[in-house]
Amino acid sequence: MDIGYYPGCALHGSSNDYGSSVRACLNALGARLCELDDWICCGATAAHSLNHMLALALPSRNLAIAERQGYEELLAPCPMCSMELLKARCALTASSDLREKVSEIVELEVQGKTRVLNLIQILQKIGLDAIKQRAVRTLKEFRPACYYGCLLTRPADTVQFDDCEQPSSMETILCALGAEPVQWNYKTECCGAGMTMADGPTTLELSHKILSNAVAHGANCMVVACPMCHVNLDMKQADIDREYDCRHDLAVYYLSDLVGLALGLDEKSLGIDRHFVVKR
Amino acid sequence: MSRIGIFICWCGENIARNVDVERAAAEVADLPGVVCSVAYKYMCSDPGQSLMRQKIVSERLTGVVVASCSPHMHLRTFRKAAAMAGLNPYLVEMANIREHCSWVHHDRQQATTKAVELIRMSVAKVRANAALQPISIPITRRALVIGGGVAGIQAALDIADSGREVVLVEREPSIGGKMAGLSETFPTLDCSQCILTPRMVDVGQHPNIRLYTYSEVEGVEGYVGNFKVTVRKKARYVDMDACTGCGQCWNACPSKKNLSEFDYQMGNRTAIYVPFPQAVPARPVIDRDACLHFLKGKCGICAKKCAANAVKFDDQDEVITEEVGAIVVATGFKLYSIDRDQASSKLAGYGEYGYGQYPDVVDALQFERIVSASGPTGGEIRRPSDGQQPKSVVFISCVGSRDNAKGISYCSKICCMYTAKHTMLYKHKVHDGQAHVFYMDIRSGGKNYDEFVRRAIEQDGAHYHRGRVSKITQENGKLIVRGVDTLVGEPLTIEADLVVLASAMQPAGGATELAQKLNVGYDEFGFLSESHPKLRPVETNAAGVFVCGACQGPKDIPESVAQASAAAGKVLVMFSNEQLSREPEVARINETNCAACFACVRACPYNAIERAEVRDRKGQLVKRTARVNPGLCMGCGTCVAICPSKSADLEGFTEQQVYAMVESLV
Amino acid sequence: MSETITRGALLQRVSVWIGGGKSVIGPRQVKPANGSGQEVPVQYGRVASAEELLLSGDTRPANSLKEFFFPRHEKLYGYQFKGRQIELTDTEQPSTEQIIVGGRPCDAAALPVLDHLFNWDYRDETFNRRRELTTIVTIACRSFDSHCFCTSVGSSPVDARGSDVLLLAVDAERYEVRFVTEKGRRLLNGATTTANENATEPAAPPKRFEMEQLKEFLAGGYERPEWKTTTLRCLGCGACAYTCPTCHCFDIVDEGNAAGGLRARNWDACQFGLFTLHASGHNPRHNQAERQRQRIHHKFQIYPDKFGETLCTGCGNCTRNCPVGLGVLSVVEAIAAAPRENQSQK
Amino acid sequence: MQNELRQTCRRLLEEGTVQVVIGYGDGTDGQTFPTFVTRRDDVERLVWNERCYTNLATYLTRPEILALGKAAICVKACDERALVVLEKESQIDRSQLVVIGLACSTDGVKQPKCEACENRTPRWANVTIGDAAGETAKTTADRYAALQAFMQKTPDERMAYWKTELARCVKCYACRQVCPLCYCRQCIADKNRPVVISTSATLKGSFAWQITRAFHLGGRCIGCDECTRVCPAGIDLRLLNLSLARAAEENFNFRAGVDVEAEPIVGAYSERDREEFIR
Amino acid sequence: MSEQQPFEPKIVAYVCNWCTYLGADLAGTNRLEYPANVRIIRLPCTGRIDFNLIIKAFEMGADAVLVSGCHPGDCHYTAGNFHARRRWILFRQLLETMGIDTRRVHFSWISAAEGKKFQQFVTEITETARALGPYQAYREICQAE
Repeated sequence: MDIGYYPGCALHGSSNDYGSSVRACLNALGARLCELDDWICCGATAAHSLNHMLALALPSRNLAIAERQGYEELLAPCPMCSMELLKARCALTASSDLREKVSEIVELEVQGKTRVLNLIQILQKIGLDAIKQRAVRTLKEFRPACYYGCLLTRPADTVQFDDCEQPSSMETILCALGAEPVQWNYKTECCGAGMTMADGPTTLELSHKILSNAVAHGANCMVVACPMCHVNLDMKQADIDREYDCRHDLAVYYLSDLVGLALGLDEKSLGIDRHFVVKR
Repeated sequence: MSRIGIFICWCGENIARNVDVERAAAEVADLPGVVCSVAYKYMCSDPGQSLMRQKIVSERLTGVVVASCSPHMHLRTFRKAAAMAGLNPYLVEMANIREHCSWVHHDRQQATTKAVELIRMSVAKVRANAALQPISIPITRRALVIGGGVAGIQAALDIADSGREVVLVEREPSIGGKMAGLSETFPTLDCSQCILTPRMVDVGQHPNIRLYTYSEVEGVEGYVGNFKVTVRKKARYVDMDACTGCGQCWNACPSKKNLSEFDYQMGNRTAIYVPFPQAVPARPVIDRDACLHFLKGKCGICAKKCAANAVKFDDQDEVITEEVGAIVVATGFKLYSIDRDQASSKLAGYGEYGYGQYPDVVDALQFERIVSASGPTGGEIRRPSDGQQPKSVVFISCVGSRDNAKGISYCSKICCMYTAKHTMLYKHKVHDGQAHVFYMDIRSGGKNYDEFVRRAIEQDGAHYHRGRVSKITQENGKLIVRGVDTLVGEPLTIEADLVVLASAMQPAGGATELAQKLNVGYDEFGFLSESHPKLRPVETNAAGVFVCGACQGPKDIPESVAQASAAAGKVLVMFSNEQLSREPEVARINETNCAACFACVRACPYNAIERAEVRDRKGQLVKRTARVNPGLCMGCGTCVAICPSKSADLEGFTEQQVYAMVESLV
Repeated sequence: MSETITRGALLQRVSVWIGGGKSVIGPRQVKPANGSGQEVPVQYGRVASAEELLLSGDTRPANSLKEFFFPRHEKLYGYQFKGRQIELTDTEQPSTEQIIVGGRPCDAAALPVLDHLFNWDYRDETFNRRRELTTIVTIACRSFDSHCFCTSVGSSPVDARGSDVLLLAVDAERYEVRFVTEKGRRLLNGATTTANENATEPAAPPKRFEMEQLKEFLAGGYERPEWKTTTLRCLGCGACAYTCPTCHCFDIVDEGNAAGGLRARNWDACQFGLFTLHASGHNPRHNQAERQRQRIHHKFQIYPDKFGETLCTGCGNCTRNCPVGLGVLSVVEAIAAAPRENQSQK
Repeated sequence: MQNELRQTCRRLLEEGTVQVVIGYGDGTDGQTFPTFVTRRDDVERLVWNERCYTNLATYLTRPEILALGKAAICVKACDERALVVLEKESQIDRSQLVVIGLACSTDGVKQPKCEACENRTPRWANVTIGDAAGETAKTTADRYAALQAFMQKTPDERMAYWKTELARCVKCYACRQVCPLCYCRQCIADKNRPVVISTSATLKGSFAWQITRAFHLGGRCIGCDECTRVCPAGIDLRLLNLSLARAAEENFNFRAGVDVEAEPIVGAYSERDREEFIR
Repeated sequence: MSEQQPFEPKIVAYVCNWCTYLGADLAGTNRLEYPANVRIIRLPCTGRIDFNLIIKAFEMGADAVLVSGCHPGDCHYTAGNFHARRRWILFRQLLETMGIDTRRVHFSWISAAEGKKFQQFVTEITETARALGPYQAYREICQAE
């Protein structure tokens, strides 16, 4: 199975561990990731606060490239990227005038035909049975708190993924591999995201609450599918511990990490060795 | 040959100032078919009318044109006058030379010319007028009331008290509706059951009321004055006539752990049960899905205990036909549930409130039962999960209501009031407890209503926070309610023991299906549509069908009762005559020419056109045709415009009349 | 030895007539093709210039010549309301001279047949006036199609009846001229030359039925099933009657408004279901078979009985214009060939 | 295919499933004409070729044909749409009718309408004979190409065009009689109290008639173009039909007879119908 | 009308009984003056107004036609104006194709409260018709024999 792959800046940069993890995990499941040629920034948080058309044009160009390269589906593991791409896709499919205008701006014909999927959707597509079949070990020792963050399920109309307030798709996958996810309360709360640069203390507070709730409900690790969440919960965990004088000691995995482990991949190839908090 | 009389009114100076009425009278005197043309100072005055009556007789007029003011003003007047002189009133037409001429055209020359043309047009029309007879429809002077809540009870009693028979259909085993389950009512805090149950008893004992409980309206045929209604009486497995309501059966029933519908699943009942002690009729019903006799084929203890031999396990549904002349719909409401699964995809549930997975998040009606002396907790305020007395209760307003994201844009109107009531009842019972209310606006218009809310805040110390709740989570047996107080401008987290949702009011289940059977319109939310929001608030566009109570829109008890009495009044007005007299200006179909495409049937806003068959004397089908039911037709003429062969025509505005008018514009 | 005229000389005469205010009528293409793929019909009509005329002798216009004598809508008189009085105004009699150039002999042959009808119990001034004002130059048909059957009704491609002049194409540029009437001779006076060339007689369509057999059938076969079986597909339109050179049924209508109006004579057609509908609602002809039977009877029995002429010239327009390929010929062929043994059955 | 058609019809008549087959028969010059086969031995009269123009659906509402008994009717994919409309308008009972679908060859029946043909194989027939590889790659633009070209003219030019064209109308009503959807028992054009449409074949009468004919087919015309084909005066009535078909498609997303589920737009409305032209 | 007099357009208005007719009544009650060219024909509802009436008006020499009724949702008969609106959408397209001057066919919603709107709109269409001149094209059609 060939899948169009849009890594976005994070998976090539600060979160290259996520990039490694996604590639390794999906490869092991027989999916080949074909990175888009000449992809550009999705616009992320910056573009839509500056210029509406820019925020539309940036992801649209990526969609145009995907269409030209003939991908019916495009994986964008970063929820910010997939949300921006989906927003653009919705706008493009709704208006032919807009399609024409945007095509002119990005200098590529764009229809908005390519479907955009997040990591969980790719795994669902591969299918639980297929994953289970290839699994070589159980994840029994993991009691993860699955954390979806603010973007994976929102805006609900645009992303149309899982239940906006009470998602459960990661749990379903992990349960199938033997893990025992915990029920907890902060699945879709905000971790602070990009505010980490502008307002450190608020981000620390938000992330602290998330970690605390996970621990309080018996989690022994956390699973995410977003590079930004990982930054705030893993990289910043030491700062949180310091600020709140506590010790969460909660390893934060990407979903692909745990699936990869079940498939028998080693921590290094999944990039787990590049995480900050090491599993006890 | 027509003999038309033209009567031109001066209207004092109103017309005569700008229209040369004498010249106009002279100019139209020679029109074909005109035998007299006179001008008079005030046509609508007694002498004016008697002039017209004299001329009708002396000139043997076959048609009259009064050129004066708007027909909306005096057409009725002049038609009545003509009728007094023995001329069919529908042979009178008016030319509006005041509002449409003298008052708006100040050039005397132009105004006079136009007046002459307007008169000529009316003369052309009246020559094609036909003598019409009012349509009379015999009526069955019995009413059907659908729904036995407070509105239905009120409507039924009002009609029955006036001496007319009423058929009251209620789908639950007892009448009483939502009000029977309420604790106390705002703004007086009088006990709901205390004021309702006597009226329920009145219904049960009224000689003019035929009560069908545990029954549903299955089909409605016919039209105003002549409805044929089929009612399905669901099998009750108890002989209503034999049963004395002694209670031996339900006291002995071994199947005891069945969730009580009346207590909104917060208490239990037996398999053979009465929903609540004051039920009317006070006769039990067997829940087939819970009864051991039906589930396992053994038991039958109730039958053994019954001294009256009233338990009938072989009872069957019964279908009854009732003939009635008017129908009052009072099917009431239900509360919006925050569940994930909703009736329509437009209505999304509230994941942030936990989709009902926390037992201590209850809705307002459940809270009513918790507070009620007859409720599952015996009136003590205890929360469902562990029976503890909640020390901190959060009330959330506008759950669903006014929330476009959840698909409901309207205000449910009563929540502000009952939420205030809830905080008071809570405080009166849990003195050391604290009530919190999250609200968007407080809407407390009504007699003594705002004072009531102020009391809740000022005397009973409820904390009102203007803002929405974003999330409810559960931690260590507490409900963590996170919201915002926009007046303070800060996020707010409250650790609550119980959360009460003031969920939106929705039409009761099945209301739209019933509306379809009755041909009554309904809005996008399923509330039934009244005929006119101001002037015909209890009528519907289906003649003879009236609405009252919350099936028409959110409303509180006094409003429901008032509307119910209004609907009953309308029914009684209808019943005050043996025949229903209707304007004859209705559509008719030329059945010989009708091609039976039935476009008119689709288009008719009143479902007044039916598919019919023409048969010969031997009963052989000759042809199919559309046919107008004059009892339902309101005379809009939409069918005429839509009929390609013009087999449909409209009395009073026939093709012949309208074309004659246009063709007079030479 | 015969008179001949060149095409050029004829067209030149036509130009002179047009220039002189005369109405020249002949076959012409009704409009340029608009690319829609729809066939562009040839119709008789008044031409604005001589070049429009199609004079090859191969054209079969979709209409007939009757409308230039008996128009589809003809005002009989006007009326105005004057107070309580009604004032009538006569219509002006036609005065424009008409010259028909390039008519088919079968179309022209219909006119003497119609003369009987318009001069029977009532002499129709307008029709006769137009007949007098009109000179007819026909061209013998050089070709025929499968719908032509003039020979079956006693006519032929060179039938000069009803024509004032009959032209026969010698080649693409010259016609042999046969003068039929003095009026015709006057019309082309000086334009013809005498030459030693005669046109070859054009081929005539084969005879499709025997008139005797047909008459026999009509006399005894009123109830025969063939009426129904051969006409089932009739849709009941007026295309046959309106393009027929001899059909002449009309309806009298009043059209007006509150000021006045006119009384007019409009074409009508016997195949319309309402043609015989009585005011009572009764319709003596219930279905298309009965209407078709009436049509054939009228043409081949009633009219001949009354006026001694067949009301059909075999032009074939009825079939050519019929939406479903029905026409006098297909009905008549079928019944004339019907087995005789059934004849006695009623 | 022709053989298969004849076999099918023979079987239907033999089994008594139907009493009459409405199909095409051979005429002179390779023309075909509507034919009605009531005896199984007459099925040899049935033909199927590229000259089978007529939309036979028009016979389904005629008393002469109804009197023959239960019918089987041959339809092309284009004609078939008429059955959908007739059923919606309660004119036929589909259960009392056997529909024999005839798939067109790639050339269709060589009529202008075949240029924009989208579907050569009938979709709702009880029996389909032949297979013409389903849909063709035609777009909305192809459908309305002729109209589009015509609408390039100015309004005055359009008016002038219709004046010349309708001057030739003799009111033979072939357009009406051939139309499968003109089934009124008495046409409004034949009424005289009041005179809605002047019965005279004058410009006034012909304008009123053709406007009425076109409008009464608005949202109903299925584009079989029979009216245009049979007009002895060669008037391109198709343009009028197309303009209303396009209006129905653009405004109500409706095409008559292409969707058996879709409710007719005549006699219906939406609260969201456009109204920018209303003041 | 003698040739020296200025051209006075003839305007036929088909209006519904419950809104626009009353709107015109209100214009009268408020003495709102407007040109005297319009001739109002009262029908129960716009749903009753057939397209043939518009053509008939032109045949009678109208230079402009107005069709007016209740605003959407206000119909006395709940839906007559919705049916009418749908017909007008189609009919306008046909007029366009026929080349009939759509500047002479006006549709409006005028409520019983909109006397002012009635006055303004009638004035406007009268002036438009005056500027366009007599509808010669349709008169020619009606006079052709």
